Amino acid sequence: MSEMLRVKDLHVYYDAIHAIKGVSFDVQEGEIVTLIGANGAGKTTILQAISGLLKPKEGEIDFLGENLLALPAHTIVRRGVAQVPEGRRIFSQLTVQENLEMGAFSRKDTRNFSKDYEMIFEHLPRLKERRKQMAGTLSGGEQQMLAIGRALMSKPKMLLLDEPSMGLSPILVQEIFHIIENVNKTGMTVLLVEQNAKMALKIASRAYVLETGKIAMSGDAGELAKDPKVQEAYLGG
Amino acid sequence: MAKLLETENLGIAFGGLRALSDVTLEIGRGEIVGLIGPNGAGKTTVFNLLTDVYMPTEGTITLEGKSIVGKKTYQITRAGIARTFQNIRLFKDISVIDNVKIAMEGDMHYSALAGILRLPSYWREEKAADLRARELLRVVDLEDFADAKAKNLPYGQQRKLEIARALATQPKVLLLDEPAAGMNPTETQELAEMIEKIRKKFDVAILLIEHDMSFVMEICEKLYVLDYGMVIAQGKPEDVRKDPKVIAAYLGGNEDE
Amino acid sequence: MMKKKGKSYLINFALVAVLFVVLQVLISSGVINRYYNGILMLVGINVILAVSLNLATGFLGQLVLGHAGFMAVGAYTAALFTLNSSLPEGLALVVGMVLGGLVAAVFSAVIGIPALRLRGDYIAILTLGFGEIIRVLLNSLEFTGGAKGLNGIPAYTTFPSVFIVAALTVYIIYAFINSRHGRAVIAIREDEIAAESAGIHTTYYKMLAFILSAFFAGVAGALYANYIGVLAPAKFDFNYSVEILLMVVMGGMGSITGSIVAAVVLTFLPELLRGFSDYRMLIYSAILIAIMLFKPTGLLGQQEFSLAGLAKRGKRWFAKRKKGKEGA
Amino acid sequence: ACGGQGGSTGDADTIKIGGLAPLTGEVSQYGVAVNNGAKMKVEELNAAGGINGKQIDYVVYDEKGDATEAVNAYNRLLQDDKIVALVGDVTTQPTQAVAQQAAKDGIPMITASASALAVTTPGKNIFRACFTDPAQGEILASYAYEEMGAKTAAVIYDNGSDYSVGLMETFESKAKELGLEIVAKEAYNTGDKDFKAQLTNIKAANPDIVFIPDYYETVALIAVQAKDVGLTCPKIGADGWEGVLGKLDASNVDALEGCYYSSQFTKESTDEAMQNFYKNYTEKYGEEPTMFAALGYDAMGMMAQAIGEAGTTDSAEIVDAMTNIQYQGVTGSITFDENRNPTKTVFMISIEGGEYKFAGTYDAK
Amino acid sequence: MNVLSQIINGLHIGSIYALVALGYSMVYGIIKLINFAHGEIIMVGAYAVYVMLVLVGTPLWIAVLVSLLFCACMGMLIERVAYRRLRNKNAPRISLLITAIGVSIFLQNLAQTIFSSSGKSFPNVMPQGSIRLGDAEISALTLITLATAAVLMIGLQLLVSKTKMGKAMRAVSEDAGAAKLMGINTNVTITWTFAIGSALASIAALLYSSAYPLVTPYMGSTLGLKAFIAAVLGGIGSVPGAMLGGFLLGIAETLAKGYISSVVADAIVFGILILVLLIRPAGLLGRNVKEKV
Ligand SMILES: Nc1ncnc2c1ncn2[C@@H]1O[C@H](COP(=O)(O)OP(=O)(O)OP(=O)(O)O)[C@@H](O)[C@H]1O
Ligand SMILES: Nc1ncnc2c1ncn2[C@@H]1O[C@H](COP(=O)(O)OP(=O)(O)OP(=O)(O)O)[C@@H](O)[C@H]1O
Ligand SMILES: [Mg+2]
Ligand SMILES: [Mg+2]
Repeated sequence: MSEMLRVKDLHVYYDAIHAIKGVSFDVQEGEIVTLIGANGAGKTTILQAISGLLKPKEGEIDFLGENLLALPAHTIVRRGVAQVPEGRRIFSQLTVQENLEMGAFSRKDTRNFSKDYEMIFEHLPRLKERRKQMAGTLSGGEQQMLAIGRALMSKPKMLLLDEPSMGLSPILVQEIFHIIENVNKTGMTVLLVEQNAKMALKIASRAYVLETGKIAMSGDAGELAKDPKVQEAYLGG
Repeated sequence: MAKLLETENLGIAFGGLRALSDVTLEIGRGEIVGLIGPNGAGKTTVFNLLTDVYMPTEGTITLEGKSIVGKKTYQITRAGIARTFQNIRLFKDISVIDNVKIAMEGDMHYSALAGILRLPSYWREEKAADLRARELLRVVDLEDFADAKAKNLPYGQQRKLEIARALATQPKVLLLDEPAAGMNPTETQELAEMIEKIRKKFDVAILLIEHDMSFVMEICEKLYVLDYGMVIAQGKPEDVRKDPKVIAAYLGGNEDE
Repeated sequence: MMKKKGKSYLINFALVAVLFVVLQVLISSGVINRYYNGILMLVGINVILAVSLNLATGFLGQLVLGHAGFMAVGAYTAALFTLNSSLPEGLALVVGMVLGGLVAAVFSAVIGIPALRLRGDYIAILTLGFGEIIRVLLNSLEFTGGAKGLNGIPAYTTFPSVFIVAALTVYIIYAFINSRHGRAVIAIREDEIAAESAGIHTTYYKMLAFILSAFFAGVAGALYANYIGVLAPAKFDFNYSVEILLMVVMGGMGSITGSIVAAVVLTFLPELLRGFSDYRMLIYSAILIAIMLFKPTGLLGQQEFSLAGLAKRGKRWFAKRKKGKEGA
Repeated sequence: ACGGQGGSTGDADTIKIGGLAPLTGEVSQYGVAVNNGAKMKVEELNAAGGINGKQIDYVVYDEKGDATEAVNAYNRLLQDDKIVALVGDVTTQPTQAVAQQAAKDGIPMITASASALAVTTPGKNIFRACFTDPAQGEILASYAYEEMGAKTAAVIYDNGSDYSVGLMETFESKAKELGLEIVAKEAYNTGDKDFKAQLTNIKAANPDIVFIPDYYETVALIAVQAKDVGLTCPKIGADGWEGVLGKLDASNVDALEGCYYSSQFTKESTDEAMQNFYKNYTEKYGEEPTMFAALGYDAMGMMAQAIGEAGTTDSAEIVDAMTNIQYQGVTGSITFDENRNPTKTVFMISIEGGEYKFAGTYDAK
Repeated sequence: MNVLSQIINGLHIGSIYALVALGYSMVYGIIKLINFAHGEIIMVGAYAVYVMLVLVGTPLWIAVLVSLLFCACMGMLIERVAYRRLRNKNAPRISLLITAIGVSIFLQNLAQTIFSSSGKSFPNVMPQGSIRLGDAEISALTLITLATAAVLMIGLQLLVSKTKMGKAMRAVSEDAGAAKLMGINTNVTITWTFAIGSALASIAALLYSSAYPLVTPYMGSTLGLKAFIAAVLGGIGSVPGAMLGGFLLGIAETLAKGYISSVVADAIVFGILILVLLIRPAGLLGRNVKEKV
């Protein structure tokens, strides 16, 4: 099992606000790593930094030995890092179908698209029903599914998910986590940011706990799930 | 409990798509009612109909016996229905406290002229508004952020601010669209307590949409379950959650609470 | 905290009064000659235009590209009135301004009712179109002198009248913005749907702000007509509307003091560049671009320049220096 | 000393004459032409020893064709540069605004080209070098009728220009008087580029001639579009046409073949001052002089001569000298009538084979 | 007959409006900027052709090619210098509007300092002659103008709807951040949009100057404004919309001049625009998406 992503001593600022204060962690190939933390801890900020949407002030981000900080966002995607962003960010004026096509933008092998659509519709039948609908008029949950489907369309080596279960019905939450586990089984590495710490810790192999821009705890997901501090703070007692 | 807000055979279609059909709800004074259902079932649409964002294609909505169908959104708000949004809609670039004050429009009365001339009525009402706004921020414990710009609050805080803003309109019914979304269980716990507190303090009825079952089960006295735009179950939470239709459509099998 | 506000009103009033007296003395003593006096009057007129447009564009958040049209309406109204009235100077000017403002307000209502139902840039287009229509009509109407326009308009506008009106305008709009009405207007700018559901009658407040803005454009027009003495429709074309918008954005959308600063700068700039004769517009535009590139949100952003604020900054600065000394 | 390095107070041995013109902006082609003419005159005079031994210091400011700027610039000329006389402005609006100020100040002022009648009315100190409209309109109407044998005529004019409207009106009234029938009358707005609609209507009326009372650039555009819609009858115009061939590419000059216009000067004229002007101007500025250039040249000439005759820089005296001036300029021999408008003789010019031809002097019958 | 001839006149100027409108539409579509400098690109294009044909004396096709490339580069340059910096700082849209205006003033005055303000006469390079149509005539120039506009419009429509580039444009116009996450190079996409729009403008410049053969520093401003109105009329952001808007505007204008009054023609045109917007707030072909709450 080789290293896929390494983040070292990361510092991110929003103008004056020091949002990320020296975070370091790593993700090994093929594992699911989850990043949990309270509102405003800095989870989204870290994912955005990895995807190149934010430029950190200090630190290193290496993906398969390559320094991502040197690359613009669109190249990072081509290297195989896809993200399901917080708040979905789907293209609301395009149809569901077109959104999925967008996900495959960086791919050359147009032949295999139809096959992948089927795979996605299998997991997310709702999308099939709404194929031709303006994405903007989808329900919150439908939009979330679309965002995930779109990210999968780029066939990434590594998938970053920012609170994928947000706003989903319990049945779908389970479904989404199944999907995550499945794609992971197909060999895709996953970095999962979640508020639903319980589920996240269940499917993840390792976890990092983020508090106000710093890593507070880290280790085997199962262990952390038992840790009283974690239970107290993130699992609702 | 006396009925406060009622809908009867409410329905709407978007083009070909039937989003809702004969939805009949009842919310009594001071009740906390949950509206749950699969994604895309039509829950937010119900809110949008209640607040005139969309016009119902059929059915009636009455608040304290008076129909509010066809009233403008702001009139409905003043009549006593306030809401929060599933994707947060704050006044991003202005201070937290002004976000709340803006919603006090309904019970401030000094004229534009009085405002410009800074007549006593201006000072009096502004002072009152300021006090009340800070009071409300305290309730949702945001008083320390009073002068921060709304957009710089973290997600969770922004949701609370939306609640405070809704309360500022002095509603009889408060509609909350997924208030706990994006919060972790501990934060959700606090939110539950906050909502209880709000209900008591302002004695408002609350109709809330939420996917976090533990949260819903804990605070709701009554549940409506929507699926494909229709009410498939209603009643006490403990009954509803045992309803096979609900389990099949919404909760799923190995739901581990 | 309210009381403190009350005091700051007095301080600002006093300062404005002092400024007025000083300028007045300099003028009457000839230190400020007719050339600069003339420019000062234009500054005043532009301040009124910029601040009033800021209300519609900066605070209400509706891009208005027809402000010159409303100004034209006010200008012609006042011109026709003063040309035909037998009232004494001062009174005639005042009545002219009020009439000009009111007629402009009526026009703005006519276009506002339909226009403000639209969203975003379409309002810009509509106001643009309306401004052009006004111009073309002035061009073709008999009593406005057609393309020849009007001339021999009595020169009633004086520095004191401009200064006082400008000061009043600024105060009124400032006071308006810092009242419940102003908050409602800003809320609409931030998020119209949320504003509605916060109980704000958005249509009403849009109209209110829009009409108020046009009213002062009309007043400015009246002052202008009685300053320059001639009017022709060509003056009030789209480019002039843009010039006013320029002041608003350059000063900072939603910053009244910003508009004032920008009005001063942009009125003096072309005059300062006279030395460059043919190149001046080239340089002017280059400066314009540079300012926007390096200060995208305008000179003052959304901030207001306040003496209190200045004092605070001053204190901080001194504090820093103290530390520096102690350090040394 | 052109280009406004103002401030330098007129010292004893130079005479400061101010200039106002749109050197930038939509109407700058007129302003630049006038200014070129005036500048050239100043240089010639200074080379010849100036006015009574004093050099002329010509300070000109750009006003973008905007009344507001014109007044600012005027105030500056008066207050900072301390000019003794003003040659300007160029277009009607700014000129009127300035004239109203100048009338109060009593400073001698002459506009080269502002043709609206009202321009000179504010004060006895305000003069103009160009024709006011009536004269030429009548001349052209009768020329069309008598000389070109036209029975029907059409007019296309700029509704926004006093020059154009004035000519149109006088042409029309004279035509009535002569029995020359006006079969079509089409207007357009200042700055319009597309005249096809109007010309199509005119074509439908099928007139013997078309009267186009406007300036050379617009005339060039109208001529080409007339050709495009197949309106081939001869066209006539006034002094504004001067320089029109320069605005037509060789491939387009046929559009004006067989057309006539009245002018105040022509390079065909034997007058040697005229010849020199034409030659020097073309050398100096690389394009043939237009009416505006000639008028700028003469306006400056007249002002200089008046100052010379007054023998002082006192405003009142210069104004007197100007009022009774006898000036021999490139735009003819000029005297002022009681409204301080010039009276001159008119040449007719014809366009044949892409060349101007002198068609003799002409007076309305 | 008159009516038909007038309509033909209208189509002629209309198709020029349409070509220019496309440029506005594309740029607005992608960065929501009313690119007031676009009109000046036409002016630049006209001068470019003039210089090549008259001063240098190249054959037409070279002149056109040069002007095409020059305008495209000019467009990209403007985007790079005047807009990108602001976009990346995600400055308020209106400040881009102002720089656009600044750029347009700058170009006008630059042209004036280089070529002087007196108009340059544009050579007659289009084939002569005309064909009869009933009892009206269509000149060759009109036909060429119409055809060119139509072809370019169709081409552009295909580009936007079918090609990857086109899809990228639509994605960027919606949410540049998300577009990056799809692997789209937003800067390149936007630069291309400007290049294409400006290239179209240079074609428009050639056709315009052939019909109105006088090149001046300010020729772009009114033409630009009219074309922009056309874009809005048809539904800004929509390619066929720009075309439709252009034709309608041209015809309305010509008929107003021909049969009502050329003095108030503009007022009539703007009146129509206002009416259309009130009935169809997003323009004739624009789609008016109500945001989901
Ligand atoms: N655009 C911004 N401007 C200023 N501050 C910001 C901005 N975005 C985020 N922040 C601040 O940075 C910190 C981290 O924000 P971030 O969104 O990464 O937290 P998070 O862990 O994703 O929270 P959540 O669970 O609510 O998504 C917060 O304090 C937030 O207020
Ligand atoms: N404006 C609209 N146009 C077309 N379809 C719409 C529109 N608004 C909502 N819909 C459809 O109506 C259905 C109900 O939407 P709604 O947002 O009410 O779902 P919801 O119950 O809130 O789901 P979630 O829990 O995921 O938010 C969805 O299928 C959605 O696609
Ligand atoms: Mg987040
Ligand atoms: Mg919902």
